[in-house]
Amino acid sequence: MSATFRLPTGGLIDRETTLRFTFDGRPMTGHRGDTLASALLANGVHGTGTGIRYGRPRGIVAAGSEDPTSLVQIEQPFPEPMLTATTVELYDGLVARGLSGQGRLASEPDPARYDAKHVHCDVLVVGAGPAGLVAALTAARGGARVVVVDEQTRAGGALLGTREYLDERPSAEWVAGIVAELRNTPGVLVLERTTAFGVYQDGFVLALQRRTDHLGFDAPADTARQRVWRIRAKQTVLATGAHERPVVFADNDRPGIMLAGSARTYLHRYGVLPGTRAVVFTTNDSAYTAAIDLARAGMDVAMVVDARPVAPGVLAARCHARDIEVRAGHAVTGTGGGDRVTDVRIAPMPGTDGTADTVDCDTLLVSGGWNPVVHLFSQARGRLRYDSGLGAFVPGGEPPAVGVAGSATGALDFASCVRQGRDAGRAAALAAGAAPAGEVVLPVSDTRTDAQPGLVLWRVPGEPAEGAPDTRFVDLQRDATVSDVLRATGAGLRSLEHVKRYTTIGTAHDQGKTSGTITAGLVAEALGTELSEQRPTTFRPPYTPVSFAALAGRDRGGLHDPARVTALHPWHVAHGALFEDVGQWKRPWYFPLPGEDMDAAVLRECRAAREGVALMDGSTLGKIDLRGRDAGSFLDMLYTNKMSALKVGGIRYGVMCGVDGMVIDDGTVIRLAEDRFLVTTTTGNAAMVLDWMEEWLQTEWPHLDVYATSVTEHWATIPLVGPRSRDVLAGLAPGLDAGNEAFGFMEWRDTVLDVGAGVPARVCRISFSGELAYEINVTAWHGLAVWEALMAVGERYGITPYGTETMHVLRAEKGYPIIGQETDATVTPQDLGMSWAVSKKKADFIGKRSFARAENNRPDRKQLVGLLPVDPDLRLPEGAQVVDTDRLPQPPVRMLGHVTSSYRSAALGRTFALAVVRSGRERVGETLHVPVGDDLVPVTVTESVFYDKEGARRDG
Amino acid sequence: MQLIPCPWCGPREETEFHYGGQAHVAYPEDPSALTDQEWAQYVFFRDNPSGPFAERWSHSAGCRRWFNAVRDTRTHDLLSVHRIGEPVPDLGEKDEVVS
Amino acid sequence: MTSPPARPPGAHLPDHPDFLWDDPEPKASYDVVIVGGGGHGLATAYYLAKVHGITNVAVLEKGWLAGGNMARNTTIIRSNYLWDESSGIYEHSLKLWEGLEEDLGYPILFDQRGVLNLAHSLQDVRDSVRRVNANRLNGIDAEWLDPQGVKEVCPIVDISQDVRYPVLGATYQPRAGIAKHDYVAWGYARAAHAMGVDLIQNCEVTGIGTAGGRVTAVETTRGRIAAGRVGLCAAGHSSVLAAMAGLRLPLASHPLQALVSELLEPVHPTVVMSNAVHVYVSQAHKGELVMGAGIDSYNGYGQRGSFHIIERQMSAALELFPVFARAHLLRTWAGIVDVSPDASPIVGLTPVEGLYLNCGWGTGGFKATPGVGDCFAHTIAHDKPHRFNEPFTLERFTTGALVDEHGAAAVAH
Amino acid sequence: MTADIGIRTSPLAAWTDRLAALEPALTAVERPFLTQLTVRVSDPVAVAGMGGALGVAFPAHPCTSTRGRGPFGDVEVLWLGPDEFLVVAAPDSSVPVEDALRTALRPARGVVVDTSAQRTTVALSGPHARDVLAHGCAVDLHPSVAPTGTCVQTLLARTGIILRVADAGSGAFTVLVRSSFAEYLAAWLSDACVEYRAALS
Repeated sequence: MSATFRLPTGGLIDRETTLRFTFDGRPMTGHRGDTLASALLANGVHGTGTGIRYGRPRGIVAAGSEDPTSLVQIEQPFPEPMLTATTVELYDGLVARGLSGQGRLASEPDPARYDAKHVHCDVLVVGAGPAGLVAALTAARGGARVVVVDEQTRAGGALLGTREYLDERPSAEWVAGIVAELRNTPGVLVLERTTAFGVYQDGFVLALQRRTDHLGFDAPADTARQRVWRIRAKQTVLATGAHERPVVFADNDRPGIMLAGSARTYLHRYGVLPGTRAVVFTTNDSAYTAAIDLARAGMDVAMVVDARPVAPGVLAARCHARDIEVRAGHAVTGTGGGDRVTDVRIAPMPGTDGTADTVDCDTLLVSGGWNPVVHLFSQARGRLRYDSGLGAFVPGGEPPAVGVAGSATGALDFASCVRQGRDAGRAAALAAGAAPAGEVVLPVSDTRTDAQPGLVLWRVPGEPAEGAPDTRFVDLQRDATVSDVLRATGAGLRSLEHVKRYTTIGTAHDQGKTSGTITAGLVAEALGTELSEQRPTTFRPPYTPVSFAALAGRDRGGLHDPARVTALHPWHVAHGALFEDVGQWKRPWYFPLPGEDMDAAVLRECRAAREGVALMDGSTLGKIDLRGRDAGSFLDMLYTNKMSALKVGGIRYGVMCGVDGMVIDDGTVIRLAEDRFLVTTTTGNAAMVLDWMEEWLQTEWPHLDVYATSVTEHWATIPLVGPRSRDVLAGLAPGLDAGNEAFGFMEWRDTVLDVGAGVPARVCRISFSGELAYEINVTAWHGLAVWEALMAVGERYGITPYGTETMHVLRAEKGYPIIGQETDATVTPQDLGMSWAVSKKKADFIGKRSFARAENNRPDRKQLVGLLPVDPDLRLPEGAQVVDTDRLPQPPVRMLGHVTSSYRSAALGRTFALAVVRSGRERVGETLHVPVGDDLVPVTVTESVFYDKEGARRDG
Repeated sequence: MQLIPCPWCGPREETEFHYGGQAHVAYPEDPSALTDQEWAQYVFFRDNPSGPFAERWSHSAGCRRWFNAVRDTRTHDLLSVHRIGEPVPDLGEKDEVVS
Repeated sequence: MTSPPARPPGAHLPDHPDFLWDDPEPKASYDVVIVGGGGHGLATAYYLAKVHGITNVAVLEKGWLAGGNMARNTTIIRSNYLWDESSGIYEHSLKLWEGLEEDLGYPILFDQRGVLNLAHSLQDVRDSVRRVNANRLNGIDAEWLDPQGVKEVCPIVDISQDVRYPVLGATYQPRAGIAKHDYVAWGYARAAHAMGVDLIQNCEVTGIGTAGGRVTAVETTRGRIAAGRVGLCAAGHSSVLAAMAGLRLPLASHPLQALVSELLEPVHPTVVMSNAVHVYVSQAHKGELVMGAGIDSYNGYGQRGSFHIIERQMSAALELFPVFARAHLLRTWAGIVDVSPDASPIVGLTPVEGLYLNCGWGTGGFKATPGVGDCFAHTIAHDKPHRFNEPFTLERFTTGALVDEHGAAAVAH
Repeated sequence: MTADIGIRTSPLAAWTDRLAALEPALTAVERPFLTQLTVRVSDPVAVAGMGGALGVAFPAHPCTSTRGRGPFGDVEVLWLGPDEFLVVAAPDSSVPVEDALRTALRPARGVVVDTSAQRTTVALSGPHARDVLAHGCAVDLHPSVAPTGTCVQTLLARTGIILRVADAGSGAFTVLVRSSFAEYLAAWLSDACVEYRAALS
C-alpha cells in the first residue's frame, strides 16, 4: 500500500530507502528516519490499540517518549513488550502489533548483548536542542570535557519539528555546524539515541544508549544492543525541553486527536500529514503555527478554536490568510467517530457569546500549553515551583552543580532559550574549573512568538449527560477520567498521592508525562485550593522505561559473579571433580570414579583417608599473616583462648566470637616467630576476619604494633591425610623427619620438597579428620607441581583425592563443628562443647562479657551432641528437627533442636548425625525422636565424638 | 551512586566502601565491670539520627583504611571526612550548615 | 488495530468505595494516640476500636495516610519463619489475612499464590530444610521442593545446573501470597474511621510529653494533643520518635529499594525470593513485575537508594528468570526500614508508662500488618503484651534472648 | 633454595592464547611470577631508607607509584595505603629484596611480607585499553586526571584490582588482581573486547 499521507518532499527521512514493516498483520512501508509512528501516520494509520479499561480505540497522540497511548508490542526480530510507536525507529522487517494493556515477554532467551561504560566530564548537557547545543559549545570552547546526550536520533531538539530559519539559514544547518564543531573538539562526546534516565548524587547520571535497535535484523550480534552510560559530571546542564500539555474534554481519546506540536513535528521531520482535514483546539499561541504550517503543506485546516476570549492578532491574521477560521472564546466539547475522529463539537466558553457548532474533520490537534520537562531536575533534588501563568511546575531553585536552560525552565521563546543555554554552559564550565568560555554568537530565529499569554485550562467546562459514561480522559493509558478524579476527592482524599493511587493516574508506561499536571490542577480545582499548595507527585527514575537486560549489562552467565578458583583447579576439572559453591569459591565436592554416585565416591574417599592416604585442596582457607610486637596480645583479644602462650613452632586451634559472644569463625593459629603468626580462617569468612582485624586495629587499638596481611592466595594448601601420609611425605621431603618425636602434633616445620626441583614448603601437623595428617603449604605457583608429585609418590599407597563432602564426614566422625553448619549466629563456644577453648584466665576477650548474660546461662541452651538413629541404615535429613515425644501432638510441637550434619560413615559402618539439642549434654543416652516425612524416627543422643575418642590415630 | 571522599584516595564510588555504623563508640575499658544493661548498650544500641551522623566507613576496595565521616542521613550527603585520630566534629554546628 | 481483550487486564479489580475517611481537626485529647498512619498504625487503631472498644483514638500521620513504607513495599505475605516466636506472630497474621477481606468489608486482593524461597548452596539447602521442618511442626504449611518441583510451581525459573548459582531447590509455602498494599491500608482506615477513630494527616509529632514517668501528650505541628496512651508505629522513624521520649533503640534505619515493570501478560504465577542472589519477584494483579532487593548498607532517611543495588538486582533476576530480559523498568523508589540486631521486631511496653513501641520490622512489616495490629492493640489496651508479641521485648537485647532471623549464617568451609 | 621455573604455574597460564587473541584491539599479557612484597611502614626515616635500599624512592602521595632501577634491577613501588606499599621486582628476587627491605626498616615499626603469589599482573595496552577499562572501572583514567604512575586500588566490574597507569599517553596499564579472581578478570577482559575486535575485523 502506498504511503498516502507522505508529502512528496520535506522531512529528515531518507526517501531512497524503503523499509517494509508489518503492523497488526498489515504490510506497509516507510523510510529510514521514520519512527514506527510516523510510518503508520504516513500510511494513514492512527489507531494503535485499545484502552485498558473500556477497550476504546486509541492512537498516536504525540511524537516522542511522552506519548501516552501508542503502545506496541515488537514481535520481530525479537519480542519486546510495550514500547511507544513514537520511540521505535523503523527498520526493515519490523513486525509489531498494537497493545491493549499488557506486553508479552519472549519465551526464548534474548540473544543480544548489553553493556555499560563509565565516562567522566566537566559538563554534561542533557538535551541537544538549541539551548543544550549552545550550552555544550560554550563549555567546550572553554576547554571543558563535555558530554552531550540526546534522546533523539539526531541533534536539534524542538528544531527538528519546525521549519525555522536561524541566522537566515535552515535551522538544520545551524545544528549541523554546532554538532560538527563539538565532534571535532577533543574531550567532547556527543551521544545520540541516548536518554538520560536517572540523576543521582554527586553528578552521577545514567543514560541509556540504543545502539543497534534501528538496525533491526542487521544488528551485529557482537555489538551491545544497548549501553548504560554511567556519567560522572562535575556540572550538569539540563536542557530537556518541554512537553505539550493536552486539554481534557469529552471523547478526547479518539485516534486522530493529537498534540498540535507533535503534528507539526510529523510534518517537518517526517514529511507526513496527520490527516486530511484538521481542527485545532488551543489555549495558547503555539498551536497556530502548527495550523499554519499544516495548511501551507496542503492540509485542510478547518478551524482554530481558541479558548481565550481574544485570538492573537498576527497569528489569527495569518490563519485568515490561509482560509483558516479562528474562533476565539470557544472550546471543543466533544468529538464523534469510532476508530477515528470524524467531527468535533465546539461551544463557547462560559461567559462568552457564540454558538455551538459541529465541524467535520479527521484530525483534531490540541494544545493546552507546555510543561517543562523537569523530571531529571526534580530527581537532582531541584525544587519545583508552580507557575500559574504557564500552568506548569517549573524549576524553582537549582540544586548544586545543576543548571537548567531552554524550555525546561518554562521559557517559551527561542531567544531566551539560547541565551539561557549560553549562560548555563558558561557557568557550568567555570564551576568545573575550565577556562572562561569563548563567546558563542547566539543565533536569531525568524520565527517570533506572540506574547499573548496562554490560558490555563485543565478541562473544558461541562459535565457528561445524566447517566452517560464519562469520556473525559485524564490518563489515556489508565483510562482514568475527570469523574474518577472527582470520585477520589469525593471519597475524602486530599493528597495528590492518594488520588493517584485511587485512580491509578500516572502509574502507567508514560508515568503521567502528559497527565500529571492536569491531575494536580483538577484536584486543586475540586478541593478549591491553589495548585501552588499542591506538591506534585515525586518524579522517580527512570525518566523513560529501561530494559532489565540493559541494567544487568554484562554481569550475566559466567560473569554474573566471579568464580574464585585455586591454583589446583585445573587438576580438579581434569579429574572429574564435581564442585560445591562456597561463597564465591569453587571447591571440589567429590571426585566420582566412572559409575560412582556421590555416596559411593564419598565412602571410598573416606576409607582412603582412614585406612591409606588421601589429599584435598585446602587452598581456599583464609590465611592472614599477622606480625608485630603486639600480635600475641591482639590475638588474645580476638580468640577465646590464649594465643600469646603458644610457643614458636606450635599451632593452636582457636574460636572467634562476636561481641555478642556468638561464634563467628574458627581456625588454626601458627606461631612463626615471637612477633609473627599465621592465622587461618574458614573459606567463607576470610575477608570478614581480615576486615574484623583491621577494624579493631585501626579504629580501637591503633597503638598496637600489629599488621595483618592477607596471604590466602599466596599459598596452596594441601592436607595430606591418613595412616600412610607420613610415607608419602617422606618420599617428597627427604630432609624432614616427620616422626612423632621430631615433629609432634600441632607443630609446624619448614622444609624443601623435591618435586624435580626443590620447592620450599611449610608443613603443619594438624588434622581435621583425626588421622595422622600433614598440611603442606607451598606458594600457589608450585601448588600444581606439588599436588601431582604427591599423587605420583602416593600412587603405591592408593592415594585418593577427596572433596568437601568427605572432609565433612571425616570431621563429623570426630565431632568437629563447621562454623555456619553447626552454628547459626546463636551458638556459643560453650554450646559447642568447647569450654576447653575458652580461657578462664584472660581478663577479657571479644565476646567474653556476653557469656555472663542471663540467656547464656540457661540450663536448656542448645548444645552440640551426636545422634545415632536406632536404625543404623537410616540417614537423617540435615535440617530435621528433634522432638522428645514418640507421638506427634497437634502443632505447635515443642522442638528441642535440629540435625546439623548427617552422614553415612564407612568407619562406623552406620549412619550418624550431629545436632544441636536443648540441654543436649544432659540427654546423652536418652532416646529422642526426629520427624522424617510422616515417620517419627527414634535416635539415641550421644557425645559428639564418634570415632577414635582417645585420639590415638592422629599420630599414625 | 554517590561519591565518598576517602581522606586518603579522594572521592570514589560508594561501592568501594564498607559501612561501619556510628563512630566514636569505644570498646569499654573493662567490660566485666559493666551491668548487663550497659553492656547491651555497647553491643546493640547505636544512635540513629535523622540528620548529621558521625559514622565510620572503610575504603575496603581501595586503601583499606577506616575513617570517620559526618553524613546527613536525610540527604545522604557527606558533610566531612576525618582520618582516624582526627578530632570529633561538633555535629551541632553541622546541622545549621545543611539546614 | 487489535480488538479489545475479552477481559482487560485489571478488569477484575474492584472499584474503591465512594467514601473512605474524613479529614478532621485534631481534638485536644484522646485516650490513645497512635503515631504513624501506616498499615500498622491503622490496623492497631482498627483493632483497638473493634476488639477492645476503645474508639477515642487518633492516628497521627505526618504526611499522607499510608504514604511511608506501606506505599512502597512489595506486598509479600508469608509466615514461614524459622523460630517459634516469629512463627507465632507471622502465622497469627497470616490467619488474619485469610479473613481480612470479609472482616474489613473491603477488597484487598489477597492472593494466596504461594512463595518460593530458593536455595543455591548446600548450606542454603540445609537451612531451608531446617526451616520447612520447623514450620511444619509449628503448624505452618511448608514444603521442600527439588529443582523440578520449583519448575512445576514457577515454570519460568531457570533450573539448569550449569549456571553460576544453580537452583538446588526451594521452600514453598502455598498459603503465602500478596495483597494490594493501598487497599489494605484504606480498608483499615475506612473501617477505623467508621468506628470513630480520627485519622489526622499532615500532623507531624515533634515531641512526646511525659510526667512522672508516664506519657501525657504529644506535641505536633498542629498543636499539643493530650493522650492517655501513645503507641509508636512509625516504621522508618522509630528511633527519632523514641528519642523524643528519651528512649534509645537498637535500630538502624536503612533505605530499601523496589521497582516495577510495565504491565505484562501473566508469566509468573507465584512469588520467588532468593536471598543468595538478592532478589524477590512477583507479578501483581494488573501484570506488572514487582521486585525488591537487599537494603542499602548505610543509615538513611532520604527515601532514595543507590542505583547499583538495582543493577545487581537485575543481574540476579535475569539469572533466575532469563525471560525478563526485555521487560522494562518503569519506576524505582525507596522506603526506610528500621533494622534490628536480630532481624526481629520490637513490640511491647517501654520504660515510660503508657508509651508502647512497635518497630524494628526491617523488611517484614507489611506481612505482619493484621497480626501486629491485633497484638499491639491488645498490648495498649491491657498494658500487657499479647502472647504473640511477648518475646519481642526491648529487654531481650540485655538478656540475650534474641530471636535471630537472619537466616543462614555466613558460609564457611 | 630457588625454585625451578619449570615447575611453576601462573594463574593465567591457561589463558595465554586466549588473551593473545584479543590483539590488536587489546594487548593483554600476563607478567607472571613477579616478586611482590607488601610493606607496612609509616616512619619517614624507614621509608626513605627502604627507598634507598631499592634505589627507588617510595611514592610520597596517595594513589601514585614510583619506578626505577637499583641494586635489584627494575623496581616499582606502589602506594596502597598511608602506611602500605607494594614493592614489585623481577621474578625470583623476593628473598634478597625482602632482606634488604627488612634491614632498612629496622628499628622502626613495620613489616615486609612476601605476597608474590597473592596476585598476578596483567599488562594492558593497545588502542582500546582505556575503553575496555572504562566498561568496568569507575575511576577517571583521562590522562589529565590519571597521569603516568597513577596507581589506584579499585574495582573492575566485580573484582578488586590494583591499577597502575604505565603510560598515560599511549594508554598502557598494569592490572594486579588476586590470583583466585584472575580467570574472572581474563574472561571479563575477553568479553569486553568482543565489540572492539569485531570493529577491527
